[in-house]
Amino acid sequence: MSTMRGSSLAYLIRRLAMFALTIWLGLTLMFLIPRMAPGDPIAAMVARISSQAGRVENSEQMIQAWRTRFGLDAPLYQQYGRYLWNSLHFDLGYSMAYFPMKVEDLVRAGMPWTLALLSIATVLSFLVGSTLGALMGWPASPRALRLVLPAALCFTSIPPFMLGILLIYVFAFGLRWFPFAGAYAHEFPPGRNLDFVFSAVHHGILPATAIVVTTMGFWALGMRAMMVTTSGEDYMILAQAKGLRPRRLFWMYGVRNAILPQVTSLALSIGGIAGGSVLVEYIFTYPGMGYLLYQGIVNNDYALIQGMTSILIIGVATAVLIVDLAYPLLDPRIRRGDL
Amino acid sequence: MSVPSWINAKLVAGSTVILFVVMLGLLGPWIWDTTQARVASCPLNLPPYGFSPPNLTFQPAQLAHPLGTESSGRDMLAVLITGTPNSLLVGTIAAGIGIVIGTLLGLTAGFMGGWVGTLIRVMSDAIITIPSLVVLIVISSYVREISLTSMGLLLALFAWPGTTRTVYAQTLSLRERGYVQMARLSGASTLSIMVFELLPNLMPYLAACFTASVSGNILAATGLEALGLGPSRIPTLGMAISNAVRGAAILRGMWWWWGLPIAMLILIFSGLFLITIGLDEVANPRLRRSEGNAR
Amino acid sequence: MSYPLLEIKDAVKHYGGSLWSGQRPVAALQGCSLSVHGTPASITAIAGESGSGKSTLASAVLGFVTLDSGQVRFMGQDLATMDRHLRFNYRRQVQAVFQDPYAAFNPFYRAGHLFDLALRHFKLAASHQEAKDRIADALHRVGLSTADLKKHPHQLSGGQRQRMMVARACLIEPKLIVADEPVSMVDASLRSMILDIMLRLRDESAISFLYITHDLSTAYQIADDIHILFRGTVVESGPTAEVLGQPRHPYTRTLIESIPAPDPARRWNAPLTTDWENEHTEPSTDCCFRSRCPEAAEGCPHGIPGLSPISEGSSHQVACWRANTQR
Amino acid sequence: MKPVGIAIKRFVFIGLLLSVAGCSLHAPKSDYDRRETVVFDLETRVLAPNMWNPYVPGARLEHGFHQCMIEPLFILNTETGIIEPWLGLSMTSNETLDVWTLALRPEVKWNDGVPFTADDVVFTINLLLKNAPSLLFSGPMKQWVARAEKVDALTVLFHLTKPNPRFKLDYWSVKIANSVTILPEHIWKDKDPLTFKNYEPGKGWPVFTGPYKLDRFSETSFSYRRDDGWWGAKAGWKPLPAPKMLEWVWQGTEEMRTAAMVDGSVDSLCDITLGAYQALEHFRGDVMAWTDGPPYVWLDPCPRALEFNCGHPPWDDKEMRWAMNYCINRDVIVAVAYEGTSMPSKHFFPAYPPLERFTRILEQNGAYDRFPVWEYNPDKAREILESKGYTRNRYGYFEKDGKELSVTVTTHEAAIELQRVAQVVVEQLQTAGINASHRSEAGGTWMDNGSLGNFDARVGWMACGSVSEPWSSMDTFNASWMMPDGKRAQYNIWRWKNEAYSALVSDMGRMPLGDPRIDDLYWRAMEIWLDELPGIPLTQARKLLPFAQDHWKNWPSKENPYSHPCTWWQSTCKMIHEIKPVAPDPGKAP
Repeated sequence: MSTMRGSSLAYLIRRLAMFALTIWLGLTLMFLIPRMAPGDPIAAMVARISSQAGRVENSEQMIQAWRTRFGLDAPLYQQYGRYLWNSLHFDLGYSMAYFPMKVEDLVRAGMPWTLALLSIATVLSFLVGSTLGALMGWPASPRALRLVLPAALCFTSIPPFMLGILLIYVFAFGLRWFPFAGAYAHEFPPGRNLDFVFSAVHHGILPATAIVVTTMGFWALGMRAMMVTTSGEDYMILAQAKGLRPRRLFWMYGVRNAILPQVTSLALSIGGIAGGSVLVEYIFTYPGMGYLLYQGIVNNDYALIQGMTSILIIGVATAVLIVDLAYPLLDPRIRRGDL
Repeated sequence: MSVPSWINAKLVAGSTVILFVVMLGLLGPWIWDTTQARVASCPLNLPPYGFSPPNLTFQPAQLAHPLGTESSGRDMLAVLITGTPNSLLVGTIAAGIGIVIGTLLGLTAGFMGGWVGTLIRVMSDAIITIPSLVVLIVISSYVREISLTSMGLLLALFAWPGTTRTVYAQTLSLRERGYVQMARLSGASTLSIMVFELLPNLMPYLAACFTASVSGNILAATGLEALGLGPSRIPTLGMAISNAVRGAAILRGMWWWWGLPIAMLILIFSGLFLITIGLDEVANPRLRRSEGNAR
Repeated sequence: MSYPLLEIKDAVKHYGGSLWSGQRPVAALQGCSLSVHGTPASITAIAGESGSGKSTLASAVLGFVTLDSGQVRFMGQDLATMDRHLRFNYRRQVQAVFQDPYAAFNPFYRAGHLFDLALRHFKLAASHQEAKDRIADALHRVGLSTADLKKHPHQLSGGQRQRMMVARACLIEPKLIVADEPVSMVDASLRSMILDIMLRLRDESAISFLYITHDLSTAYQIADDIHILFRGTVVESGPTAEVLGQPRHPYTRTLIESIPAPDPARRWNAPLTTDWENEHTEPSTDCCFRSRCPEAAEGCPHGIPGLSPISEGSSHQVACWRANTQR
Repeated sequence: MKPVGIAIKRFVFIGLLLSVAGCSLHAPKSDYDRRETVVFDLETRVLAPNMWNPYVPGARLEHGFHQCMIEPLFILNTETGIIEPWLGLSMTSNETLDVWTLALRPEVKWNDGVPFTADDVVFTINLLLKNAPSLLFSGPMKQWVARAEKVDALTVLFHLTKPNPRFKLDYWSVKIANSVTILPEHIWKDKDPLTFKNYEPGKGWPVFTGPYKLDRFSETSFSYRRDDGWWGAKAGWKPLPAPKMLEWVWQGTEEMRTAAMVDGSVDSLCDITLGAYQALEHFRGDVMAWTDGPPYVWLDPCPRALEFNCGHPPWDDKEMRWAMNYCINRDVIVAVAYEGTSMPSKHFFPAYPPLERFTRILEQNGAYDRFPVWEYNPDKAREILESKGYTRNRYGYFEKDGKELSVTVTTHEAAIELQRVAQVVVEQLQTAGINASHRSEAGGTWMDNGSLGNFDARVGWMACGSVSEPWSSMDTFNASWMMPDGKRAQYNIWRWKNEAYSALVSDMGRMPLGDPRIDDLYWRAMEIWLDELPGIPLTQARKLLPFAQDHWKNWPSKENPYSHPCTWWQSTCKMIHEIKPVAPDPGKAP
């Protein structure tokens, strides 16, 4: 009997090892990639300082002083070691471009907004898109529905930032239903009160709509394809023959089986949360992480890029791990001895 | 069954649309002066022929520029004629490479398992966790001039891991099917099972992935262009749209500047979507209703 | 020395449980041994209720699962130690007919794909015409026409599909066919036809069968030998007529009694009622079927009883502590 | 079934939210009156909003910080060239230009009531010297100031390391954007200036002398409330500024910013395009810009140029640079890239009134007859290229020894204006047979590539520096800044080396401002520069800065040039005092 327990435990151990390996690889890549860029964060910082403060004769000396301060004069392997160690401790250090701000503080300011906006929008988009896709792929859907739904998908081909502008133009500028931009009315600073919550929701609706409407098509397409495959399966024919109610057939047999690959994709889409929202955040002047990451990149702010990406990497890897561990529960056809 | 089964109205319609876009690229230079898609080749801010926006100070429309011009002096018709196929090209390169690599790796990982599978999965998971924007910006700073191909290749770097993962999951579930066992019993090799037994059944899903990926990559390219990091001299729809956004086109009432490129994006998307649906019906015989009654 | 066609020795296989659902690992095979004779060709039935490990046994023979311990030997050669070439040859010699004729067809292809696959990989035909002829012949044997090859799987009936599967196996002309419940999903009218084909193949083409079934009556009809499988071990084995005619093991008797007889006067014995899940996974220190043995006595020792002949030199073997003391 | 159930609930929830949101369209009541508030446009988001230390590298100043809280010692008016006193009364040098005497305005107080004295100035200078070069301005202070000495409570002596005629102009007069900030010693004396955030609302920090106090902020908007106890009003120097509140708000893209002004939620915008301004005029008639009619624009002190790395062949050859110059049609650049709202430039100086005299010197000496910088003449370009051995290949590009004449023009990814210029330039070079291409680089990369000499050509703001006198810009071409490729250059990133020019410019730099000998040196240096043409001047840098007039009036304009109109400069502190509320409509209830 012990061998049986063992195989399950061995699976878990192997999966955890993969998890660690993934994080290590991701962190390593994010250590190397910004350093491959031709810019130098300290020089960029000094250049910015001197552009603000007039000519500096001793810039080389200034750069050196900052290099030492950020530990960039240490050999690369030492920097790498320190980086891995600090990442695992969530010690993200000081931002280079916004010194003496700590990366942690910068991220903490942007994270809640991005998480709230994008996670809600992503989940909504997933649900709406998957439902649309399921209806489209379902042979028994009403004909009218099957004609109308693809039209809804056309929004998918519009860039989200463009749609964002159109939404603002129509609903904020024209109809004045929603505020132009920002995350909350600044009469109501963040706090535990209804006014703030209301104003945050009010501000979030347009950007969320832009994201949902432009991304739901991807979920719909995937879902439709899986639904098409599923509806041809024999168990569906059997279920049909058993005389199950169409509604039950749709949800329990069709959707339930078709949605599995979608769940994987949903976990993966977390990775896009910061990077994918730069432009939407920009259009809606939303104080999220996307803009922060973008600024980190254009300023070559290693600390900021690494700090933000290590959070993302660990977050995505964890989501993927959870999906992988839960997958056999959702789909008993997958035997997990075969990692 | 008087009509061959592959002739499917949706497939034909979709292919016609895509063919039209491809032909635009091939024949465009003969039917219209496409050098007018360059900066400063035309008068600025002309409305489309037959329209006279009442509000702002636009010059009267000219027949020489039937779809109008934008504020850097590009003729919109020329932009669409060259930009639409270009955008399709970028999207197709990125999506095509991404799907092919992703499918190969996903099938391999799912069917072979072992350390090869683990390696593939760790690699794809790691790439997925990395924010692509960082890498794209870093790499684009190395490329001397970003061409359509290099843009497509750049985007393909991030197009494969998602496919790998979903194909992997699908393979795990499909490989326990009876027909896979039958194929094994028939002496088929692992490779041939992957290619001839599993792959065809993944086709509807892959086709959908491809459609989504083409438009997704066109949009990703648009995003890079909006950040100012795309090719600047070769017209694409994304460039037109990001120029429109930068030029306050909506507020200025220049609907032709942003609306026409978006219409073309929708056209590309619809064409691909129709092809996907059509392919499903051709490739997956159980969906053909006329025959389904035999059951 | 001559080897039996197929020999299974002390096969053990566990399926892992799940950490999340709290299931405990399941033992599918625990020390199962049996053999199938090839000269002359024979039909060896493996009978048992669902979950008794029959299908795992079939998968192990077909090489779809690897055993935790024990061996599967084909003509004396251990399946686990075969190299590529031998394995390919083994494939050629050992074919299968599955229970579910729906799943065996790739929905993407027309029905003929299965035949093409086998012909192509085993290089069974030198020319296109020969291939056609061989397929036609194989189909003819099961009463199908070549027109059915052009159909899509979903356009065929269950019986047609299963006959195709049999035809496919014939086409390859293996030494052994593992028939995993081949008639359980087939109409009664077709059942005898398929069984008849099996008998013909045994007699005319010298193909042996490992016939896996839960249905003792069909086993009685066609099998030369039978092995009764319970919880992953063989509890009784021997020539079919003998085992089913004079069952020695209480479990065999239960199985036989549970067959509904077409005699309204005869009462159907109470069906097996036990807490299946629990019993199945409990580590066995008792006699392994004590909980379900109608004749269990206090005197039954602990541990798994070994398989032993009912009398000196008999091929009828039984695993029961009381087998020798009673009757 | 479960996820679907949730989905339905979500739908219902969102539907409710939408309907609730739809019903309550009216902006919530705020605790201040929009009519008493001036809202300015903020060009970028502030990622570190609680950083109120003006000297750390991550410091941002233009979100109201240095406009309404920090006050400068002096302000240069770019229109008149006059340096107006603010916290300082006067700053004068000795004959040898190496000792400067600063006299402070006596009545100045920090907004916590503590007097502003020479001690604060000396403390600030010492702080910068001690922490050089890590703090902003500490590099230049270390370079120039040997010692700051308090003479009395209101007088400070600066002992310089070497003579500097521009000490007051460059560092204390808001020449471009900002100036050195004086810190309150009583708050900063025990703090580590590198990590001190200077923000603690409970203690009333940040403490500065300006007429506004920090009210509240987020990453995207900053509010300041008028400090009615401001020293200037108490002392009778200036009345309190009219706006009770000032705000700087980030609005996003040009489209959104413009829409916000149409909407009436912002009073002033940073640079927008002509098209957006026309839309603005269409939607509301009461906007104004620097000039009443076209081109509407105010000129920024950094003219745009096509800059070559003069160390890279073939651009090390002045004739090649001249050939490029003949390929460029500046009128088309102005017409297309600026939609007519800028003007071509023949040199690297901004077209400000104080500099006009120097431009005239060039014209009077016939410089442009000998050096026809404005001439668009592809034939001449062709002649030069052919004389250099170039021939046209089958693609129509010039080629020599099998090598195509190509050039990549790089731009900063955030500078849309320069990208549009670069696009036109590239087309013009292409037309002339040069295989030019354009690429935007991430900001940090572009700056770095510039200082390391890792570029062939770029469109940049060459030689930015001169506002009221010509030397600052000219010195950026001084060979003394010269660094080889791969070594970081502070100035002269174009790697242009001309000893005669450098000697003349160095001489100029040692003379007091306004010295008559400068004119001659200037002309001789410019003669060399024009002959060599190390960079190709393209256009003036224009800024179209609209102001709304429904709440506030008396914005600066060409007719009313009391200040420059750029609201992100420190000089805005003057604008704040000048703008007046539009008289409330008597028909409306307050």
